[in-house]
Amino acid sequence: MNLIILLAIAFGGALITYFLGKISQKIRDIFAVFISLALAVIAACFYNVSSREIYYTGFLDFPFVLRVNTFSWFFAVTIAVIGLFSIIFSLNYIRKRGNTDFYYSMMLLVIASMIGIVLSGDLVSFYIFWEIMSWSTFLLISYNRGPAISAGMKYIIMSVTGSVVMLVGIVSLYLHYDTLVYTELSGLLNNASSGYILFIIILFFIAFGVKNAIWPLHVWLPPAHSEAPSPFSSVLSGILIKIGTYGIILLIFVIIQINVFLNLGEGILSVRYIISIIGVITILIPTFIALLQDDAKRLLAWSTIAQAGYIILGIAYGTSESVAGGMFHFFNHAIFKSLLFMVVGAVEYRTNGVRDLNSLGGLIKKMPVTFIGGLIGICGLIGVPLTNGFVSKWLIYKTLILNNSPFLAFAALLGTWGTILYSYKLIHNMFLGQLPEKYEKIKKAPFSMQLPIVILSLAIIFFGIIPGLPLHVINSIESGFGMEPLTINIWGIASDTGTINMLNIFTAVLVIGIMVWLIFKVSKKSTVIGQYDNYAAGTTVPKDKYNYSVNFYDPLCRMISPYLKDFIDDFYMSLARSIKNTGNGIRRIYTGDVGHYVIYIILFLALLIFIQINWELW
Amino acid sequence: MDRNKLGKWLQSPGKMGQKYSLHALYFCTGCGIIEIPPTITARWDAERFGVIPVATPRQANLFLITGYVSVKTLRPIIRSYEQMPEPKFTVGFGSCPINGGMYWDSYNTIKHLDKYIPIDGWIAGCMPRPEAVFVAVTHLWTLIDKGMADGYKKYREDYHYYRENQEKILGKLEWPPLFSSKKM
Amino acid sequence: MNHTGTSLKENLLSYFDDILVEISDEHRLTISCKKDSVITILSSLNRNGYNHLALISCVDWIKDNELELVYIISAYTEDSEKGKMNILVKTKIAREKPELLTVMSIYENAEPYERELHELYGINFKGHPRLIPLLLEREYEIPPFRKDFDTRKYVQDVFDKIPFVEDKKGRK
Amino acid sequence: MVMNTILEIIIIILLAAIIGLFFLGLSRKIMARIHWRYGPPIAQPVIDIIKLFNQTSMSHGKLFNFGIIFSLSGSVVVLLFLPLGEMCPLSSSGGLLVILYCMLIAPLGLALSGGEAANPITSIGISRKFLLAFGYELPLLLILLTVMTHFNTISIVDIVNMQLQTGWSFQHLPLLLSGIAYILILPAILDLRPFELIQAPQEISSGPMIEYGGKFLALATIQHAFNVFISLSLFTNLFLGGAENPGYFFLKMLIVFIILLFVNAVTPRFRIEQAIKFLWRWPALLAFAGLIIVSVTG
Amino acid sequence: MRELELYFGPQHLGMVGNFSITLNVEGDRIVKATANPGFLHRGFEKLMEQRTWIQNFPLVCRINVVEPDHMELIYAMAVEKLAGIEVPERAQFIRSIYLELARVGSHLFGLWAYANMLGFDTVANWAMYHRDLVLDLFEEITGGRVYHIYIWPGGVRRDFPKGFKDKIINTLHTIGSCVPDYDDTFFNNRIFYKRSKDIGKITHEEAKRMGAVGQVLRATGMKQDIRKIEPYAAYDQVDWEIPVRTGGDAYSRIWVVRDEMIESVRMILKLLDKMPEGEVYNKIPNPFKWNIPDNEAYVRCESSRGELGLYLVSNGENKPYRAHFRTPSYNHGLTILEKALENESIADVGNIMISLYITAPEIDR
Repeated sequence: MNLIILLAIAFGGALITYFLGKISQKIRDIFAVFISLALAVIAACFYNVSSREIYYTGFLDFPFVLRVNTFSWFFAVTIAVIGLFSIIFSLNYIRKRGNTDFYYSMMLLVIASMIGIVLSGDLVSFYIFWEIMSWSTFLLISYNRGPAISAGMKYIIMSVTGSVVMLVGIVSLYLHYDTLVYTELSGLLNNASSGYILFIIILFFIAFGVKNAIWPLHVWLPPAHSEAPSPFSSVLSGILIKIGTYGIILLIFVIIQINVFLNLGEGILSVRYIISIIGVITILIPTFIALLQDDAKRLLAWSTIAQAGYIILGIAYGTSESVAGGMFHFFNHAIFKSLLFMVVGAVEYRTNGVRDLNSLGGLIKKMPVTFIGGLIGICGLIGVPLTNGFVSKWLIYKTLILNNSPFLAFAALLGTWGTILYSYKLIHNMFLGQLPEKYEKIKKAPFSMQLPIVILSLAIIFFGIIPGLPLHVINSIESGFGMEPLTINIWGIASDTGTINMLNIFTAVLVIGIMVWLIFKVSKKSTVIGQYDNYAAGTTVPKDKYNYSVNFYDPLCRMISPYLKDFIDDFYMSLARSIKNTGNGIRRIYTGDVGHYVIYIILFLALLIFIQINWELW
Repeated sequence: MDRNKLGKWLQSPGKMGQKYSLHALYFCTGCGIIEIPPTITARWDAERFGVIPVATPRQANLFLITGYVSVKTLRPIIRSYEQMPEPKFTVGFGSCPINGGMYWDSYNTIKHLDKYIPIDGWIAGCMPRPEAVFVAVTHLWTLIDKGMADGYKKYREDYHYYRENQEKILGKLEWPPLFSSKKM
Repeated sequence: MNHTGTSLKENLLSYFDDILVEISDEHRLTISCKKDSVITILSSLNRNGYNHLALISCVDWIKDNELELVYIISAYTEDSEKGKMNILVKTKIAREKPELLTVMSIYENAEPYERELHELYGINFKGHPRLIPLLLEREYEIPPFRKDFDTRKYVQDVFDKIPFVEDKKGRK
Repeated sequence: MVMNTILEIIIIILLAAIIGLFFLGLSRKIMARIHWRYGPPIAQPVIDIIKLFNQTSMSHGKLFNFGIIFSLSGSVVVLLFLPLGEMCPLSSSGGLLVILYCMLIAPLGLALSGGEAANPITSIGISRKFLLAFGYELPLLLILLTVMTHFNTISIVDIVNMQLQTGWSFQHLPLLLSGIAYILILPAILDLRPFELIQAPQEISSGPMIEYGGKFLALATIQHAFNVFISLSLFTNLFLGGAENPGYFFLKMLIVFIILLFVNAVTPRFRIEQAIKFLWRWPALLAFAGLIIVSVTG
Repeated sequence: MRELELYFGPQHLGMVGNFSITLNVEGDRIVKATANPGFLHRGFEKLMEQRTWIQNFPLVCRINVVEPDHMELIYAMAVEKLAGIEVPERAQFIRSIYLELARVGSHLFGLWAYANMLGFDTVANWAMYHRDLVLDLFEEITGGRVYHIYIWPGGVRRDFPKGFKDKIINTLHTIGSCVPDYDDTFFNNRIFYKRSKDIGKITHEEAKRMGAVGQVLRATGMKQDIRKIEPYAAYDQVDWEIPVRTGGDAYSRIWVVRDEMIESVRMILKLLDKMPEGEVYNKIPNPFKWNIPDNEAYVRCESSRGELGLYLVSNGENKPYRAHFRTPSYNHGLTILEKALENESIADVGNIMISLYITAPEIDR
């Protein structure tokens, strides 16, 4: 199988979908699912294949290189699978909206461009796919119109700023080394001065940081995630922002090489520490802000930023365990965050667009499968043992502690406890508590929504009990980067500094759970009662009014909210305003009168002559 | 007091448990509540008999109806009683729930509490002393032992009649019947 | 007879002409007035420093077919003479469809008293924000505190008629 | 080998249940004596549990049942990670970090179960529970990190073994600070005054327990007993040298518990925000100082 | 946005008395509180119209179960006023001593309730124990622990038994010697301060506007006490002080209660010293044929909660024509409570309610 064929299917499928939609909706739906399924299958076939294909385009002598190895395979498969599930999820979700052809083709285009990014072998093709992805994402974010357009604008402005900065970096690299192919670059950069490497890192880091929503470049993310259609939110949060992660890994491990990276700077001021600290800040602040959110998707959006912080922390810290943890967390986060967005989307679908956490409640009785999905999702998010999030976080913490960085570990752990607070709030306010009367007749989510939810929740448990499978892949990626591999087995990690064995824990939980359940079962049977037979100090339970969800963590929020104003966002907005004002000022120069322009030109020539006479610059 | 006899515990743990762990629902239905704090605090200390007040009906198995019951109080009493898990025991405290007592001609107190919920025992007097609570508790032990504290069974059997009486006083009750009565 | 009481009496009589003021007891001043002038009298008392409404009571004079409302006013003061004064402002209204203006604008704490009288005597206080039941659960045909409401007969009719569950079972 | 492990597991669970329930009974007795009362028999919690199992109960749904089972089994699993002398059946499965995470399961289970009960007071109780947990986790994380950094291991068995060689953790200055901080937050973990605001019967009528009756309450009581054992045993293992012999181990736990009871007797309960402020001030400050000293001295 | 309606009472462990407050809550702040009384309504005043003057004594003391003695006193005073009966000097002293003992007992009950509300079991147990000691004294003179029916028109039912004076002094010394313990563990406790400071705050102006009396008023800085303004019994015979605080919050109210309790103990000791010898009882007419002339009376006294008044009307028959009690809890519980609860935390509902010293039966009657 050829890589170019894969890309051709991806891009061609996107295009054909649009035109198929003009013929029949049904055929288009089936075709979209088929294309994404094909992508997932084909991508999976590249396992353990390592190839590199060079196509000459004849354009400015830049080679167009596609390559696949375990690293890009890992990302490509994740992208294709999550893309498949969100396409399936879209089937019902998007049906009643307008402009569905456009939606599907854009969705496939985003997936195709992401696959293109991870398969590209040089920075030019990387940049081209990157721009396709940015713009198609922009179109999808603003799909819902209304507030979505401003969210999309925010996204695209930041994204374009990022890619321009990246372009500067790419041009600079090309000027220095005359090549943009990864494999050639990596050897050359070894000998560069550390100042130049730092310059490159900063340039690229801004671009990838915008995409990965690293604090303080995160401001586009909350509105974009909450305003985008839910299936796309799960793509956005699950994989799209992880393209930024891909870029960072590419930068640190492929282009620059890990040993060069680790030796940049000394002690607490080394680049690795600074990026780790930025990662920790990215964990902490968004976690607390997520606590204050009342919109389910916005809460998840802030949570996405916080989880991205773990990934950055793991990758930037640079030990083989932490990098494994970071990459594993990327994988896990793709699963549980897209699951959670799908859960919210299913609720949103059934309640006609309600995602305000203060007005839902009690839906567990009506949508049990969705609830279980949500429950497993938040367990993964928190990192409860036996879910996949646990192992990745454990790896990061362990290496932080044993390498004497307890404060980083502390901040990361504290973020987890914040995660418990907001994720319980999410699940409680949507599914638990009293069911409002107006939702008495609600139906459970349709099959096309339940299927991805069920599969993804099973995946969370599966990879939680058998973390060895993805860790094995990650191990081979790491050895490809020239790092020391971990000692892993199928059930966990066995090293002399600390072992983890999920099988033991799983067996213990299972056996003890069954024992307790038996005790529960043997003792007197309990009668099942409804939600109105409830303690209300002796009075009857008032309908609709007996539910605690507004300001769930009021005492804490009162304490912390004064410190958590989103000042970064305010900063950007004031920056935007001042740029607009400057623009207005500049526009005043262009009066439209030819006479004025003549004066400008004469003044400019006079200035040039004046400079020439005085300093003789040219 | 046969609390320390292991043999009895092995023979009928349920009964013994109910005897020595009477959790009283804390509900100030009337002026009798004034003698409950002395009963549970330092002077008399009901906890040595395993009697402690609890906050919600779900955790309680003893309902001390302390004093007269006005029409407005009857509703929460019925609600709380029905929410208690079985086996549950009720004790009327003071003369007023027995036959109206001092308020026999008041238009707003119900006179005979046992018309509305079953009562397992009475403590007469106005006000009964805290010692009387202990006498009642020890007497209740005997009743439990002999299987005569069966108010909750009666309530289950004759729920239809009780509900009818309750609705005569309180009008239509908001909650659905606790047991589906077969004898309707 | 104390000085404060007599001076207050003179003061009131000079302002209002259709009222009857008598000093019944030491420190007890009784003012009888028409139902329309209650508000003005009370507000003038309030201005004079008698700012504590102790009680609003009602007596059912069934023989005269009248309800008598009694507002008992005293003063928050550390002046001992004034503090001793208790002023009873009385007014009579008809028993059928009794109506009166609320005095909540003058004394804020009149709210529960008026609610209670509305419930127990059936007096309608105009301008009261929430004349909802305060104490009672059941509806009574005659407001229960009126003299023609016979509680003993009511008890016989309602509570005594409810059968014991054992009796009922026996009969069936 | 396997038989040995199974035997160990059974012994640990039984021992923890007995000690935990004994502590619950003892606390009632000692509190009674401080109140100038005679107090219930020490076995009163057991009597209560026997009664509760013989009562009917009301359930609000499947999650209501599942939550309580989940919670209790979570507590029991934590027990298997804690070394009790030589016995530590799951010592090889992750160490202190796993204990930290497994301790999450119990409150999460209760929270899920309570959430299904559709009672706002339960939700308020859960909200308080999580907030208080957030309050004490901050110092607790610092304390555990101090210990782990000091001994440079994440395995609790190693920590206990090293203490056998170098003496109790309490003897080293940074760990002394953390130990004091741990004692300050222990009442919050054990739901004792001044932090007894999760159930707070006079405020929110026993909070998350509000809809529990019969076997639910019995399982919740047993879970609480395990929780008492776990928290005390963790403290003893980390700071008081663990268990060189079961008798000493029990004695150490008892002494700590009685100190806590005395504090319990002479303080009213905090409001939740005051509790968080307190926990984030003194214990966190002490623990922070400890962590700084440890990380500076290496 | 979903509203939340919570119920504090009637069946609630923090509720002292059968009373209910409906709370509209947002987060853990109370937006609006509505008092819902009436669970204890027995129609006392209606029942009194059907019983003779003397038969009413057992009835009136049941209006307020925490402190029945002031109810007896106010009814006796009203009857004395209507019928023109004099009370002997010694009886006045005995009444004062008896009422002050009742006040100590009632304040100890309040302390129990407040300590219990804050979860302070130890102090609660001690306070209840000490109240029992006071009740023992009552039991010795009257034969009843809670309801005594000791005060009678024309005096008191019987004189103090022999050696009773020493017993009173003994008991008071026992209680008084524990005051430092109470101070150390409770009143000077930092957490008590934190829990009650600035909670349920009422300014002086608001208190006046909404008819506050008793501790609630005195905690806002006003020295108002019926015992001083319009002395009854023997309160003008001895010197005593009115304890006042200026905070207007729960903290000040509880401290006023504490100071008042200590002042009462001092007052009892002074009264015991000054007590004259003599009759304790003036004869009244045959109770079965006792018609009181056509008249009306409004009398008031200072109960342990504040101003207690009785408006009593007679139409010349052997029964009262109309009786209406002005009870201190009425305005505290129905007007001030709703105001004081606004914008407070749900953790402080019981705290505020008990610090306002509300007893439900007084409201409902």
